[in-house]
Parts: sequence; C-alpha cells; structure tokens
Amino acid sequence: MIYRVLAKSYTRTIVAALVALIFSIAITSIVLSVSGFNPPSTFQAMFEFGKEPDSIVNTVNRAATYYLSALAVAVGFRMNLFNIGVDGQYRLAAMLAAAAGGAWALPVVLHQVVIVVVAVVVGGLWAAIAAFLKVTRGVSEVISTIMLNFIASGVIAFLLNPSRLATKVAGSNNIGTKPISSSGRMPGITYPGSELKVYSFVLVAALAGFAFWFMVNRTRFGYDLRATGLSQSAAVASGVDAKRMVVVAMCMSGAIAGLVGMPQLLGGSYSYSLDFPTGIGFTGIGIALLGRNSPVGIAFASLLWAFLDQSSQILDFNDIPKEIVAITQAAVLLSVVVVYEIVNRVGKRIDQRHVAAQLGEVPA
Amino acid sequence: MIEQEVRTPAPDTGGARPRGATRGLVIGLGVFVALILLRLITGETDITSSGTMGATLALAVPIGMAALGGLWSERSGVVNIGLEGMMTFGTWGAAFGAYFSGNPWLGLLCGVIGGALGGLLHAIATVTFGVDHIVSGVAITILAPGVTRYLSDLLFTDEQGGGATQSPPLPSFPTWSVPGVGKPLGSLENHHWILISDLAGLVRGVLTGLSPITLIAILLVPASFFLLWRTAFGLRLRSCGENPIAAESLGVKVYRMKYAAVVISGGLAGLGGVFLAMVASSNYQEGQVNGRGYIGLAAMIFGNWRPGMVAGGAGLFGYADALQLRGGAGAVHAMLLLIGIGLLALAVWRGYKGRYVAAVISAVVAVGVLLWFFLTDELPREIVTYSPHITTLLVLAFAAQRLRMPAADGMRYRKGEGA
Amino acid sequence: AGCGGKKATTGGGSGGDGKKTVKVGLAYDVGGRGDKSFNDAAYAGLQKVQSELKLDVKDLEAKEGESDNDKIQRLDLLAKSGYNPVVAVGFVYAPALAKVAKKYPNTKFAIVDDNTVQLPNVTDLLFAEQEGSYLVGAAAAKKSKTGNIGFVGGVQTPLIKKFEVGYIAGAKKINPKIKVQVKYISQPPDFTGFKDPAKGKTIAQGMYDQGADVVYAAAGLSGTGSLQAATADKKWFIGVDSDQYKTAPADEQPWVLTSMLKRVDTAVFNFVKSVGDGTVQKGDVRFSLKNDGIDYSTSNPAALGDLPTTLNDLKQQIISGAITPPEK
Amino acid sequence: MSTTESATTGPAVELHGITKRFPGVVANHDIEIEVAAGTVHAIVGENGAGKSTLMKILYGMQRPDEGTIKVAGEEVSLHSPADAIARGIGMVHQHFMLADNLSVLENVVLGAEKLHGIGGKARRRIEEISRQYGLGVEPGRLVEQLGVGARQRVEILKVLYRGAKILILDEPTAVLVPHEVEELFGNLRDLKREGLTVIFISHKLDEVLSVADTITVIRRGTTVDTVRPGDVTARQLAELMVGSELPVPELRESTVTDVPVLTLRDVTVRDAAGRAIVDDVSLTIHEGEILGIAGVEGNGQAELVEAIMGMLPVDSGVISLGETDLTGLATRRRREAGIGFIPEDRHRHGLLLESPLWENRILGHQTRPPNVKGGLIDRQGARRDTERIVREYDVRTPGIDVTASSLSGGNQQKLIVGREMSDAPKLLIAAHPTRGVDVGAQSAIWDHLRHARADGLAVLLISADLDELIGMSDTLRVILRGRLVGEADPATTTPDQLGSLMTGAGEGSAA
Ligand SMILES: Nc1ncnc2c1ncn2[C@@H]1O[C@H](COP(=O)(O)OP(=O)(O)OP(=O)(O)O)[C@@H](O)[C@H]1O
Ligand SMILES: Nc1ncnc2c1ncn2[C@@H]1O[C@H](COP(=O)(O)OP(=O)(O)OP(=O)(O)O)[C@@H](O)[C@H]1O
Ligand SMILES: [Mg+2]
Ligand SMILES: [Mg+2]
Repeated sequence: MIYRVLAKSYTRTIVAALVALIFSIAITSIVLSVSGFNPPSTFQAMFEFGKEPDSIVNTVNRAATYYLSALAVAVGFRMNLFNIGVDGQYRLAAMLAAAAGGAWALPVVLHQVVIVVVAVVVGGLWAAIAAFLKVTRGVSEVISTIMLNFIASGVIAFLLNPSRLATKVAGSNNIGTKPISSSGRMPGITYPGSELKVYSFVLVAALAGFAFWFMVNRTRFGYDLRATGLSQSAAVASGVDAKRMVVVAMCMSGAIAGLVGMPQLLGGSYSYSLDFPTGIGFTGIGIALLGRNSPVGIAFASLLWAFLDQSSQILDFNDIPKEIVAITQAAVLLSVVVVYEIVNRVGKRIDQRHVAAQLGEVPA
Repeated sequence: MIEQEVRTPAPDTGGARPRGATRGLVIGLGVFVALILLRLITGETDITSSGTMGATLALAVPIGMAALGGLWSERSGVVNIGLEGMMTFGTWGAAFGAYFSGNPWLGLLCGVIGGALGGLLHAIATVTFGVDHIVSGVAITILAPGVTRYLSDLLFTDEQGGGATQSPPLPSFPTWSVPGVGKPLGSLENHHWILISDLAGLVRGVLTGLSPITLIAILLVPASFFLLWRTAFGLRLRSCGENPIAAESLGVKVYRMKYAAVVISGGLAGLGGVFLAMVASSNYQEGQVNGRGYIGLAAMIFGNWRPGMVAGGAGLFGYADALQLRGGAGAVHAMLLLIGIGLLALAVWRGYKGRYVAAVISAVVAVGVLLWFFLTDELPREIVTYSPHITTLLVLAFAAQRLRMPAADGMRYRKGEGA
Repeated sequence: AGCGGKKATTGGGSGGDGKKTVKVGLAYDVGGRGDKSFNDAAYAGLQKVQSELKLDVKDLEAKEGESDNDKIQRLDLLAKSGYNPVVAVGFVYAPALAKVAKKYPNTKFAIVDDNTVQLPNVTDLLFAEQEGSYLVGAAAAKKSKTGNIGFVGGVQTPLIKKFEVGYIAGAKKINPKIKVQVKYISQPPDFTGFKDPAKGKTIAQGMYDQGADVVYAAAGLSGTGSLQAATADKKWFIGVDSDQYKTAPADEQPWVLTSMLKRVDTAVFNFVKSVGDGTVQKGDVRFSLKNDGIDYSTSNPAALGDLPTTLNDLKQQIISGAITPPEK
Repeated sequence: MSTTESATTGPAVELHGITKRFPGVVANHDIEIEVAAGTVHAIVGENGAGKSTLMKILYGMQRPDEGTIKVAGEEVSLHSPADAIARGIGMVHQHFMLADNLSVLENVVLGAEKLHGIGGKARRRIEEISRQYGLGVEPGRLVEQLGVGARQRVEILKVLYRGAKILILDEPTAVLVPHEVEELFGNLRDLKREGLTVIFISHKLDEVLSVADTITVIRRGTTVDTVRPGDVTARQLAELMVGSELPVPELRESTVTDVPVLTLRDVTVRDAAGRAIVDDVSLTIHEGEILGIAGVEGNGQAELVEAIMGMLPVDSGVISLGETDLTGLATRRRREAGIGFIPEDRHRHGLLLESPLWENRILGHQTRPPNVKGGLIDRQGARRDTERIVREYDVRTPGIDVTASSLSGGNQQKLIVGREMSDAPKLLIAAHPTRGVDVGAQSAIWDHLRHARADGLAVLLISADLDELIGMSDTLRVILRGRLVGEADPATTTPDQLGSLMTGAGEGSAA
C-alpha cells in the first residue's frame, strides 16, 4: 500500500511536490492574512486573471524560457555539478548570437540555425572556462561560475557599444545589436482569443526536454552522468573519467544555457539591447530544484513558476504587493526539497523493511 | 567548499610552515612593498593613497563579514552559499529597525537578527532535514529578495522617500577618527615620499572616519579566531566540520553546534548587510548586496578558512574594487605590471622546482600581460568595473590547490548514523 | 500598496474610453519610487495630478531584469482596466508601448525619453538634458577653485552620456583648460549603477581626493552617496533630475550647489492635463530651457552666490539659439 | 552462568533484554550480558552479529528499542555519549573516531574540555597519561601525520583522559601488528589491575582466549552463551558463533598454468608528499592462479589495487594484462581489457545504493553487452542478465527493481561478485570478497572463485582473513610498507607464520 505508493521515485516526487505546494499555499495565506489581505479572494483574482488567453500565452512563453534555463542547470545537478553560471552564459550567448544574426542575412532556416548554433557554442565555451578551472586548478565551480556571471556582464558591456557590436536606435536612448532581418526570425503561433503569439521556440524547448530525457535515461553517457551524481567514487571505480565528465557536463549545460535567450531573441525582440531580460539563470536553478532535475518535473515546475509570475501581475491592481508570489515560490522550493528528503527517507525505510519482510528475514 | 572528488594534488601538509599569523604578516608586507614599488614606477599615487586605503576598508567590511560568516558556517561543516540572501535580510532588517525606531543601533540589531534568521532557516534545512547545502543556500538566496521586496512594499511605500525597492533615508552612525592622525599624516602623504607617504596613507586611511560597524567588524576577526581556536566552544564547533561522527562519539551536540555556527554565520552576513545599508549608503536598496556574499565566499576560500587570512582576502577584493572605482582604468592598468612581474617570478620558481611545463605556461602568460601593459595606456572601462571578480578567479586559480577546507565540509550528517 | 490606496477594477474592464471618470496610470522604470530623481519626479507629477486634478491614479513598479512581456503586460493591464491616459516612464518601455498602443487606439499614452514609437495616440516626452547639464557644468567651472571637477554617471548609457557631454561643454565654456574627471558606476546591461550609493560615494571621494572640488552626479539614487562624500570632504555637489537640495538631510544641504532639473513632473502633469482639456499633442513634445521643462535649481542661494547672473545669461543664449550644447 | 570472580563487587554493567531494530534488520534481540567489575570481558560474534550496535547502545550512541541497562547496579537511561561518559563509560570505536586536521591534543580534549581546559594544563595531563601507560603520544602532532598504531593509542588515551572506569574496545586489534597487540594487552592488564573494567570485541579468537576473563558469544543479534576461556577451544568458540560447522576455504588441485595474465614490473605509486605507498612492486599472476596478498591494513594494498585499476596514477613501472600494456590506459579501457573488480568498500566503490539492481548490473560494464547497444543503454538486456545473476548467485531479493540499499550486505556482495564474474574477465581483483558476509554467502563466494579459477581466471586476492588467504591462494605474497617483502607457500604456512611475516618480524621467505 504505502510501499506501492512510495516505491517509484516519480510517485515520491509527486507526493513531495503536492505536499510542498499545499504547504507553501498555507504559508502564503498566512503571510497574506497577517498583512491584512484576504487569501481566497487573492488566489481567486490570480486564477481568474491567469486563465485569460493573453495570460496563457505569456505563461507559456515565460515557461519555455524558464524551462530551458532549468534544463541547463539540471544537466550539471544530475552529477552534483553546480552551474550557477547559466545567467552569464545565456546573456553572453544571446548577445553574440544576436550580433551574428544581425550582421549576416542568410536564407530562412539557415539563418535561424546559425543564430542558434552561435548561441549554443558561446554558452558552452563560457561554461568551459569554469570546467577548465575546476579540472586543472581545483577551483570550485560554484564560485567560478558566479564570478563568470559578473565578468560576462563586463564583456557584454564592452561589446555592446556603438563602436563595436551595437547600434544606437535612432530617437531612443536604447542601444542594441542590429535587428535580425525577417529571414532569421521565428514566426509565432496564434492562440485563440489572444493577439499575442506563442513563441515557436517553445517547440524547440520541448524537443530539448525530450533530448535531455533521452540522453540521461537511455544513453551510456547519461548513465555515466547519473552514476557520477549518485556516487562519484563508485562511478570512478566503474571507469567513468571524472574530469572528462566535469568538462562535458559543464559544456553541455552551458550549451543548453545558450538556448535560454533564443525564444525572446527569435520570437520577440530580434535584437539584444539594454532591456534584454536578465536573471533567468537564477530562476532556472529554483525551477530545476523544484522539478527534481527531471525533464517532466521541470516542465511542471516552470509552468507553475511562470503562472505565478504572470497571474501575480493583477495583484498590484488590488493593492496587494505582487511579490507575495516570490514568497510562494521560495516556500514551494524550500519545502519541496525538505519534503522530498523526508519522503525519500521514509520510502527507503519502507523499501528495506519490505525487502526484509518478503524474504522472511525479520525475526519476531 | 564543495570540492568534488576530482583528484587534485592534496594540499601540502609539511609541518615546518610558519604559523598562520606570521605568514599572513609576511605576505601582507610583501604585497605592500610591491604596491609602493608600483606607485613609484607608474606614478599612480592613488595606489597607496589614504583615500584608496579608506575606500578599501569600507568596501572590504561587507565582503569580510560575509567571508567570516562563511568561515563560521563551514568550520562547522555547513556550506553556506546563502550568504548573499542573508546579507539581503541584513540590509532590510537594518532599514526596518533604524527607520521605525529612529535609532541606528536598533538598525544594527535588527539587521543582525535578519541575517541570523536567514541562517536559522539554512540550519533547519541542512541540519535538521539533511537538505543538500548548496540547494538550501540557493533557495535562501532566491527567497530573500522576494521577502524583502514584499515587506518593503508593505512597510516603506507609504513613507516619505521610500518605495518598493528602497527604504526612506536612515539615521546614521557617528563616525570617529583616531585623534591627531588626520592632519599630520595627510601632509606627510602629500609629499609622496617613498614608504613614509605610503605608510601615512595606509594609516590615515584606516584610522580616520571610522564607523562603529567598521570597528566592530575589525574586532570580529580576532574575536572569531579566539572563539574558534582558543575556547572549548570553538573546538567543538570545528570538530563538527572535521569529523562530526567523532565529535558525536565524544558527547558533542553536533546539531546544536551546527545550528549555532550557521546562525552566527547568518548574523555576521547580516552585519555586512547593515554596513551596506547604513554606513556605505544611507538607506536600504533592493539589490544592494550585489554579489558581495559570493565574493565573501571567495575571500573565505582564498583565506584558507582562517580568520586572519580571510580578512586579508576581503582586503584584497576591497582593494581591487577601491582601485577600479577611484583610480579607474589607469590604476588598474598599473596593476597589470604587478601581475606580469608576479607571474614571471612564478615561472622562475616553477622552473627552479623542475616543473617546466607549468613554468613555460606562466612565462607565456606573464609576457602577454606585460605586453598588454606596455602597449596600452588604459584598460577598457567596462572590463575594469569587474576587476574584483576577475581577481577572484585568478587568485583562486593560483591558490585553490594549496587550500584545505574542513574535512567534513558540505557533508550530510545525520545523528546516530555514523560508522 | 499602490499610491493613494484607491480601489481599482481587476482585469476584464472594457477597453479604454467611454468612461466618465478619468483614471491615470503610470508605469515606472527600474528603480521605482524613492529614487530621488527620475522616477520620483514622475511620481511628483502624478501626485500633482491627484491633488490638483482630483483624478484617480495608479502607479506600477518594474522589476529588475524583466522582459518586454512584463512591460507589455503592465501597460496592457492599465489600458484594459480603463486607465487613460497611461504614462510609461523610461525608454525601456518603447517596444512594449508600440504593441500596446496599437491594441488600444482610444487610450492616450505617453512615454518619457523616447520617440521611436510613432502612433497617433502616443505622445513622446523628450528632454534636452544637455542644456541643463551645460548650465550646471558652467556653474561647476565657475565655482571650482582647483580647475578640476568631476562627473559621476550611473550607468554608461547613451542617455547619461548626454548629461556628460553637456556638462563638459558648459564647463569648458567657462574654463577651457578645466580638468573633468568622468566615471560611470556600472555598464549596461548592469543597471545597478543607478542604485548603488556606496559606489557613488567611493567614486566621488576618489574625485575629491584627486583634486576635484565640484562633482555632478547623474546617477539616480547613487548620487546620494556622492553627496555624502561631498559633505564629508566639504566640497560641492550637483544633483540631477529633481531638486536634490530639497530631499537631502539638513547637514548635507549646504553642499548641494544646484541641481539640473529635468521636469518629468511637469511633463507628466501637463500631459495628463492636456488629455483632459482635449488639447493633447501627439508625437514629440520637447522639454527644454525654453519651456521650463529643463532648468537648474536655485534653492541654495548661499552656495550659488552670484552664479545665477552668469547662468541666466547662458540660459538666454541657449534659448535664443546662440549656443547649442552638444548632445554627443 | 558464572560471571564474576570477585564476589565482593557487583557487576559493573548489566544489559537485560536489549532489542534494537533497524529497518529490515533486527541488530540486537533480547541480549543478556553481565560484566563483572575489574575484568576483561570479551564479546565475539560473526560480522554483522550486532556487537557494535550493542556497544553503541551501551555508549549512548543509539537507543535500544527494548531492554534495560544498569551501570554499577543502577538502572540508567543513556541518551547520548555524554551520558555514558558521565557514568564512567568510554569507548574506542571499530573505525577511528579522529579528526585528521586537528591536533592530538584537540582530539583528546574534545568534549572533555571541562576537565583541564584546552591549553597547557590539558597538554601536561596528556603527557602524564601517555607516560604512565607508555603510550608515546605527542599532543602537538596533527593526527593526519600519525600511523595506525599511534592513532589507536590516541583513541585509548582519549578514553583514559576522561577517567573512564569501563572501557569498551571495539575490534581494537584489527589494525594492529602483533607486537602492538601485545603492548595493548599489556595495557589492558594494567588497567584491569587498577580496577577498570574492559569490554573487548575481537574476531581473533586466540587473542580473546589469551586476554579475556569471560567471553560472551553473540549470534544473529542475540546472546547464545557466556563461557570462560579455559573451558573452550578456538574451534568450539567459532562454532558457537556461527551455530554450525565452519566452512573451510580450501583449494583442491592446482590449476595454475604458465600463461601470465597480469604482470607488474617495478610499479611505484607515490602520494602527494612524494612518499612511495606502493614501492617497486613486481609480480605475475597466471591463468588459473589465485595470488593472495597478505598484509596489515594500510600497507599499500588498497593503492596497489587502485593502481592496477587505473584509479591512481602510477609513478613508474609497467602494468600489463597478457600482451596489453595497461599502464597509460583509463580505468574503463582496463575493465574492457578483461579485469573484474570486487572492491574493498562496496558502498563507496561497488554500488549505486539508490539505484535498482539492474542499473547496478551496468555499473563498470557500461560499454559492453548485454548492457548497451551502440551508445544506448539496453534495458532489456541488462534486466535479463540481472535476473540471471540473481538466480545463479543466489541474491536474496524480491526483484531486480528494488534499490541496492535495501539488500543486506551479503546479498549486495553476491550481486557484485556475480556482476564482476560476467563478461568473461581474464583477471579478477577481489579485495576482501567475503568481508561482512554471512557464512553461507561466504562459502558460495569461495565456490564461485574456485570455479572461475578452474576455467582459467587469474585472481588477485586481498584479504584480512588469514584463513581465507591461506586456504584460497595458490601463491601468497606479503606486503609491508608498500613493498612485497616475502612469499609464503599456502600449502604449508600457518596464520601465525604469515602474521609474523606481515609485521616484518621474519623478513625473507617462510616455508
Ligand atoms: N545504522 C544502521 N542502520 C541500519 N542497519 C544497521 C545500522 N547499523 C547496523 N545495522 C545492521 O545491524 C546489524 C548489526 O551490525 P553491527 O555493526 O552491530 O555488527 P557487528 O557485530 O559489529 O559486525 P562486525 O563484526 O562487522 O563489526 C547488521 O546486520 C547491520 O546491517
Ligand atoms: N546507515 C546505514 N544504513 C543502512 N544500512 C547500514 C547502515 N550502516 C550499516 N548498514 C548495513 O550494515 C552492514 C554492515 O555494516 P558495518 O558498518 O558493520 O560494515 P561492514 O561492511 O560490516 O564492515 P566492517 O567489517 O569493516 O565492519 C552494511 O553492509 C550495511 O548493509
Ligand atoms: Mg561491521
Ligand atoms: Mg562491529
């Protein structure tokens, strides 16, 4: 019974996620009540607003970006490699990809492919710096990737200059790369009832999720990756080259990070300018943790996160600080790791007891 | 910090090393002499001016408090990358306490409590529930800006000068200078005499215009050393970071020690936050911490988990930042010379030690850096802004392998499940 | 809580016009209320709208690093909920406004610091910051005894560059040999330079140490740090956007020489008023010395002394076109 | 049941009806022991019988589910080691409980700072105790610089420093060389004379018989008998422990050929400080040969194995498998060349505890069928082969989808043995293949080794169990401080002779 429920790791994940969700809604309600707001009507307003067509489009678009970011983080997390540098990687990648896309006019498809490839390569190379430092110099990737985030800002600032890769937009105080011509853009998908378009890069994100799943669960490399995450010492003894794993996983993570800016770049802004979104890499960390580093879990987590971000917009109109959802998000995140830890421990104990019982080894 | 088992050469543990304090002093002196020489060669007087030294101190305090916080936590075996978030709680707490009471000291108290609460959360997650330390730290760093913005929106928007992203102006601490130091040293400094003026700059910069928080922060360094290395409490705490199972077997309450360490860690980070909100500026600002918690962690690693060295690390980053903010591209450009010569020396040393490949690599990089120095007059401003971060990376790349973190740092430890 | 605590309808309101009550919406740039300069000026305009025109207002804050979608959402919500007119503060709203304004042709929009959106229902509120900066540059040069002055920029964007260029030109007009130290706190896309008083302070301190005796900070909230440095060193400080003499603590006030006023408040108020009057102007509305949209403050006469004589003279020359301060 | 010799004092410790359950295991069940004051009381039992658990309960590290504990006649409730220490109980653990990066002084005073502080006074007290018992401990040294024997003495000093009246020693001799054991026993007798009570756990029955006053035997978590050393022989004691006839490791006829499989030429491995941990080792193992390596733990066996597996870089020398030079190859290439590996620490190096059995089947064999097809994992193939291993190696499990962590240690070990015997290895490295495994599993594993040997497998056997080594090896080599110092003929050598070789007492060759 309970054993059956907790036997499978995905059911454990679901149980943990549900408990955590309930817990964080409770926390949110308490915070709302203490601040003098009415929780049910707050949630109701969010829900009503969140299900409008425009909101749905925005939620999906947002979620696609989050999804890619979380996938990038998850590749590393799967082997206990902490790539905190997705943020810098995607920004630098998007900037250079935008510059490349704006500089050359290429035939349709080829144009998009070139832009995406540039992004992937740049993201991977930027991450490779951290991998290199870790493998050869023993520098913790946590610190090095954080520093590389800052340094990426410097590099972007250096390049995003009218005398280098940027152009000044006439009449505006913005600067950005030369807009990508229409051959390089990805047309959006119409959603009934909304004038907004769903980014077609959403499909690429889904594809990336599938590829991630396939890679982790079906390939030899994925097996090595998971083994390293579960027990580095056992993996090394089994013939996994730990240094090579670090380099490959880090570069792969960076390459996926390179995709993070693409939905926005190819489907919305067509240029990298001063107002290109930042901070998605950090959101990705939270979402990866929430989704337990699995592609399906991350999909749900990014939709939830995006939904909260989106639907909270209405709260300002009700004079409720919309940052309340940041509390919900953090609560869900912290509680999901804690609850998962507990569920897992209980599950394991039940497992052991079950095995012993089946084998009749437990003396009265 | 979390070092995966990628095999890197183990730290040298030879017994005949100078003791930490002496070693720190020697290094400090060496650096200072190098800076003096650099000033003479390049003529960039700002390299050792009192202004730079004062700014170094001001910029080093928050980093140093984060680093010291990290040290406390990691000495007990809990990795704390949530320092950034705890500092954020500190900045907000300071604003809350100081603004609503009108008393800066209550701001100090609330800021420290704010950070300590962040620490408590981290302790609950990692110690009681066995959550991975990095995971919990990241979660707290995500939590902090959300909570503080929510609270600001509730409490500060209707106050004059406040908003969702900032507090109204806060009452400030009095500042204090060692009497009789400012004037005479100032004139000495302006002569730009070798050593004397440099020393005058250093002393004057460090001894004038001090806020109480700066003083507290400075005192916390020896205090931490004393508490951790000279008291029974400290021994117990450190034993949890080295071998919690052994500690447990000797009756040490490991959970309690870890809780204490992580809460103190948060409190120290919170103090760094108080400094940012109330001394470095005069109000709470969203995003004020701006990565200083992470740089603090780097300073802690650089300082090999020892308070004196950690303070030195914070000083180094503070100095890099002061130089780039004040002197800008010119002074930082001068630093290239120092780096180049340093690398050249390293190359010679490695050659002498018979590590020829490493020597050649160092030599090539050194020549590159020196060429860069001689062929340019300035570094790109955009890059100079990030020189503290680049310094961090470089320093770690050259120092990380010689460092020794607490043996059980980052380990999940569960009571009664030991060997 | 939002401004004034007025209840507003949640989504689903019918598009824009036809309503009797006029409600004014305003969306801030990053930094938001309390930045003591640009956004605060917009807020001041809004407050005036509320108190003098007795209109309902709603102001919404932006989030650091948000995407265009968030901005679209914000403007869309305002328009959809019947706010008309809607003011977008800052050039970052341009792409978002282009989309939203098209969707709500009956809602009047205004955007500050941008004229890339050319639609019949969009008014572009533009400022000649270089003119005001020119004047305070001249003031700095006149006031300086050392022949050395400083400029602290918040973030190195083209907009802030305009302040720098105008300032230097004004200073050189008075003293061609003057030395101007220029420093920016952060580089785009890192916008923290507008809200890092600690760095504003360190940089200004560095400038004073290097011999400057007047520093002009076009750095949003970071300027408050620069003013602290000025007070500590007993040197001069020049504020930006709002009159910083008025928001400074009493002990710092004497060191605020003047402020370059960018009357976003006037712009916002006039725009709202014109919508009410039906005299709304589409396209570019330029604010400059000529129409008092740009000015310098004289709230610290003790510090200014006889400077206004010179400054007013220059001002007349600029208005008459005899002098054209450079923009870049 | 006679338990005391001095009728004047009551028992120092009484354990009644102690029961302790772990998930899936009952570690202790209705334990009854009385330990007389001023005696050395030995507790013996198989691996996993529950000895350590019982001692941890007595030391307050674990709480019994049922039962009572009396110390000096008074019923106590021990919530933590601190409680036990307060009652005068001290424990030296099976695995060292020392912080490497702290000094000896710090390790000793930790938790007992109230006694003499942490400064000069404590230092003097330590030097005093060290002198008194001839322990030769220097308080200022870092523990990581100490050898195994010295660490053991620090552990004992730790307990004495706290003024313990009741000492628990959990397998203190496992890592000691014989003369160190003798010294330790001398110390124990001194302690006893001063009225201290010693509870002593060991697998080495001759030691037990020589030093103990009373012996309690534990089997499968419960006390089966308490005897006096004069009344039993080692063999009888052993059979009490296992409850049946002992399985005997032995090889029948020789299958050794002259085809070399593994050849090591002058292999040297150095640690970071440049010391040779494996020093100039040369050896050859032929088809059908089991080569046993005897040595006290920590003399380079583990490093030798890691060097052969490619997990540790070799400083100089050549390792080859048949004609293939392995020296520069990665671990994976070496495994592919035909090396099977039963690691010493199965949890660290042999298993993914959180993964199902069939995924563990793939570990170390990620590149070979039936686990993979091309670059992809062949789930069906791996599952089918796991079923085979479970069947052929009698792994007791409800299925191949349970996680490895839910199996008992012995069954985990059988899974590993089965896995490493798959894919037709040419060479098997077996490090402590029967450690922590029950008697039945033990003989099964030996059978498998014998069969494989008959089929031409070459085996490098490393074990701390001298009977196993002597019984299962065709050739015996002795390792001491990283060097192969001697050779013994398993047909004629006795554990005693081997033991003295291992300690360097009789360097050279023994008959
Ligand atoms: N913390 C624990 N959790 C689960 N099971 C445990 C734990 N500790 C011990 N066990 C189980 O309890 C049983 C007794 O273990 P214990 O360590 O007491 O044996 P032992 O007699 O000391 O063996 P050895 O001779 O190998 O030291 C073993 O079967 C082991 O699996
Ligand atoms: N914390 C634990 N959780 C689950 N099972 C455990 C735990 N600790 C020990 N065990 C089980 O107990 C068995 C024996 O544990 P023990 O610590 O005595 O190691 P061992 O393999 O017997 O080594 P040694 O012979 O050196 O004592 C292990 O194989 C494992 O199955
Ligand atoms: Mg055991
Ligand atoms: Mg044991």
